[in-house]
Amino acid sequence: MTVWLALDLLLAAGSLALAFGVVRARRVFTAIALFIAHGLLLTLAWVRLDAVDVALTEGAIGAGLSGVLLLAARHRLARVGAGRVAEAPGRAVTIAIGLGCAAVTAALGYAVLALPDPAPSLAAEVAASLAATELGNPVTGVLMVFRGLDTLLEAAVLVLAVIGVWSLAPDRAWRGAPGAPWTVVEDGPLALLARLLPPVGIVVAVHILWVGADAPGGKFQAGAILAAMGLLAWLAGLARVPPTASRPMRATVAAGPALFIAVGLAGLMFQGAFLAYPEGLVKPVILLVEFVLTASVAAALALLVLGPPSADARP
Amino acid sequence: MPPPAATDWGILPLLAVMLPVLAMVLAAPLGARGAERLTLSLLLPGFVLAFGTAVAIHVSGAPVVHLLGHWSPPLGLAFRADGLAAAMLLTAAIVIAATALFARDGFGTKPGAPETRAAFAFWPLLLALWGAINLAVVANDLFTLYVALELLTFAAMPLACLEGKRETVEAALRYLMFALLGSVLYLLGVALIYGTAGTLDITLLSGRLGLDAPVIVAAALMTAGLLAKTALLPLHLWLPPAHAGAPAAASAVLSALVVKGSFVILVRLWFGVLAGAPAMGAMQILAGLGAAAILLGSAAALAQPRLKLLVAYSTVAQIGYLFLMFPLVAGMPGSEAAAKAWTGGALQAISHALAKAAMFLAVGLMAARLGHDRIADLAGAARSMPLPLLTFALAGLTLMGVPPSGGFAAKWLLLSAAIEAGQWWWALVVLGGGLLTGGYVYRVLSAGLTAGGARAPAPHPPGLPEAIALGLALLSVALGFLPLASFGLVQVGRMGLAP
Amino acid sequence: MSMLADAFTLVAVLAGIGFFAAGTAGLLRFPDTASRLHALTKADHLGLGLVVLGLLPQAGSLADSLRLLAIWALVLFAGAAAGPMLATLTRRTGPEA
Amino acid sequence: MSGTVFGLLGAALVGIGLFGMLVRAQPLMRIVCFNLLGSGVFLVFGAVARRGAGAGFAADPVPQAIILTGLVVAFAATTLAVALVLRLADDEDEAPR
Repeated sequence: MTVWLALDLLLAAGSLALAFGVVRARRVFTAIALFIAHGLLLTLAWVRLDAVDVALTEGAIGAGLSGVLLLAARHRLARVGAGRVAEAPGRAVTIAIGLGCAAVTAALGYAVLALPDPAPSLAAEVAASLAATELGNPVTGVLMVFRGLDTLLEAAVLVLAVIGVWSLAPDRAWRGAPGAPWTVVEDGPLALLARLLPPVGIVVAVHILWVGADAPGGKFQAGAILAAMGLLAWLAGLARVPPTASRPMRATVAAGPALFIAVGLAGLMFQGAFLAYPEGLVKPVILLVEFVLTASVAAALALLVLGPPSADARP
Repeated sequence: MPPPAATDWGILPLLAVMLPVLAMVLAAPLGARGAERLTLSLLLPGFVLAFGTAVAIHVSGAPVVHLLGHWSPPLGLAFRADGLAAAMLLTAAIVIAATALFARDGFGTKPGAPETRAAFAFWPLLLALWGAINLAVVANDLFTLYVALELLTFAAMPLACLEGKRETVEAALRYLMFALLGSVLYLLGVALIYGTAGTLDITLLSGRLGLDAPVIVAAALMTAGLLAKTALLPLHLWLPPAHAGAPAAASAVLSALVVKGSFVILVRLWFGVLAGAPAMGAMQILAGLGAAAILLGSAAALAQPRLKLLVAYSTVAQIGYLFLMFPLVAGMPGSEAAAKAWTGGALQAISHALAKAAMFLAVGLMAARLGHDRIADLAGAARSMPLPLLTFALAGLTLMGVPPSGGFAAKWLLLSAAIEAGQWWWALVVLGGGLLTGGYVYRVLSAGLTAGGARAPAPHPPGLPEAIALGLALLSVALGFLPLASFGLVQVGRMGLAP
Repeated sequence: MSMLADAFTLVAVLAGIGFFAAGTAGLLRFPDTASRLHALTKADHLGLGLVVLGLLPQAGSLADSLRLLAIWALVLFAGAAAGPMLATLTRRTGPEA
Repeated sequence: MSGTVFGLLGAALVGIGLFGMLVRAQPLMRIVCFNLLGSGVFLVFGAVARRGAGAGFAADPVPQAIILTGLVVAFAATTLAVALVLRLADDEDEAPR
């Protein structure tokens, strides 16, 4: 038992040290590098919290895609100049803010320690109702059945975010393809990796999606892996992104949430409640929705990392 | 309280949320022109759904509830539309419809014309905003409300900088930072509440939480986060540049609806989730901040050289009125004064939404005709643009609280509730705020009514946009003609009341 | 038999950790990017290889063993691609980029 | 025990991230710190989930599902913020010419 406690404390200490490093880092690049390392440590922390589903997502999105996004942004800012920078607060203000934040941490820490014991939980309710969903993974059960609405709305949030990001394109670049073309590196070892890895990644993603019904995994993790594979191929110049006007691309992003809402409305019509699944067909319907959602999530995540079409084509 | 049980007609608020969301998802593949037509075709059904919800609540005298997938809370999620929710659904449907019709001029796509960036983005953003505000008033689960808040932010932020000018992008970034900080603090509170009670359903939580340490910390975090999103002074700094820099149609929905979403969630937090935990001190602080917002916001509006900024600061001030209801409702729960304050707060939210949307649309029309929005150079506006100036004046009456307008009814209810509750100082604030509001409205009118300078544009035959803005202003005034009894609707399903 | 397997695991994993420690020390202490890269990739390839090798007897099934080997292979790939890219980049832009 | 340790770590990360968001001036730094703050919030939620273990589950699956949803929403927020920052920088770049 104590070995595990020591490991937890070590993880927490490492995470704290990296977090301090992020905040104190003089260069943005250092901060981002430390932040990615922090995300990887957190992935281990999630495993220790018995949240393997979250660990997979944290690794793929929290550390992976966020890291790529931030590093690419830093790279671009370094090229065009850091941009106008707000005035950093003076010493006295900084100290005051520091004390305030320490107070927030103290209050929050106290609240965490003061949470009631035994802790309230819905684990028993989930266990009792999970059989009706024909799913083996309780987290997938919550995501797709009990709190299916949240998942549906979250998929809609991704579509909205893509629209929001595209709306930030400069008008003269609007007809172009998302992403800044100068990031593409066409030769060297990256091209090799971009040829070898995607087949493996696709197999892994399909596996993660498939086992998600009964074991940790699911559409978001699989979608993130697929998005990463797509981005890799794009970076190596092996794949092109169609222009914003492309109907198939837009339809891919929209298909998952649209199907999910359609299934919900069908439940309203035939079962009398939104998102009530047809009896006996619960699992097939859920798997179908998850399958289409994975494609939409992958497309949306990749487009979000690419950013709006850029007017900047310089090498 | 026991978990909410499904009722008849629960499908109405559900569809009021899901139809705009579905339309938003379909908007991108349909393209700008398709999205525009889809939005316009949804305006009437959306209004009917909101109206139907109100009728169902009025007839049954109880909230309308839909359980998603037949799963009942705490495991499942519920939509619960009470009187306040129905009133907000109706307001949103009206404001969205007016804005959409108004926006056809600026964001419409002619058949065969290429899709522009602004037109591509505007319609789905408007639809998302509509779905999000409806979700924010009917969802009964604290985490679903978090998703609603994020949807609201992600729709509102790009609207604020749709023109792509540098200042507006800067304002949008500042707005996004405030909003993200606000929602993350809110989510932190949600985590603590789940850890304390094991449920996030507002009805189930109501009366179950005492004043334990985690609950106090959660309440503080969530309140701070929601205040940042509602732009209550001193967290208002993001609002004026963001709302003033947006295109007129976007400003209208931002000021009229978006800030109301987080306000309604705050009401649900204090009078639903925390109904069993009286915190009069916190209520007085909220109202104190509201009072400061009324006085300082109005004074700032009085000093603005630009018309759009004046209207935006007026929003900062009018938001303050909403917060006066907190100590008055909490002071003597179940009393006549509390009921009056509740109705007053709801009515203020509605009448401000209508009046402010009208005002922003009118100001947008004036700025478009003049090519600028400097108040000092408004001379001749009364002759060249009589309808927008009249719209501004009528909306101003509601904001001032001059009888017989919707704003008068709201402010009168708050004022008399304050006196009945023995908290007369809030009544003074209401009166003082009305005077200051009169000051800035008069400033604009007097500038517009001066005989035209040489640069005043020629008179212009009013079209549909002018009529829409005027219609909203007339509605905001007409609210005051409704018999007071008809506002009983917003009392239905109020939590923390003896049944 | 299982004692022997456990002992093998212990030795191999400890040796792997040793390589990781040495690699990390090299990353921190070596003077230039090329030798740092050298230290880092050695730790990745050999250290992880030893850890995976040590864990193989503990794997419950053939599928689990294959997964462990797949992890090693993927890291090798990534290292093989990232190492030369970093080296090229440093040669082109200097160590501070 | 893990629940408490990582719950407290979450509390600390919230304070650190908040501090960075308020004190650091570069917009990109603020976004990184926002993500730090977010990871603290999710850890607190994760601690709540771990404490709710029962009925044969090692943790309460409801908050775990909520964290998954929250992670994806937070990522979408990050991409929007980054897009805004890049847009501002591009404008800056072109203004003088």
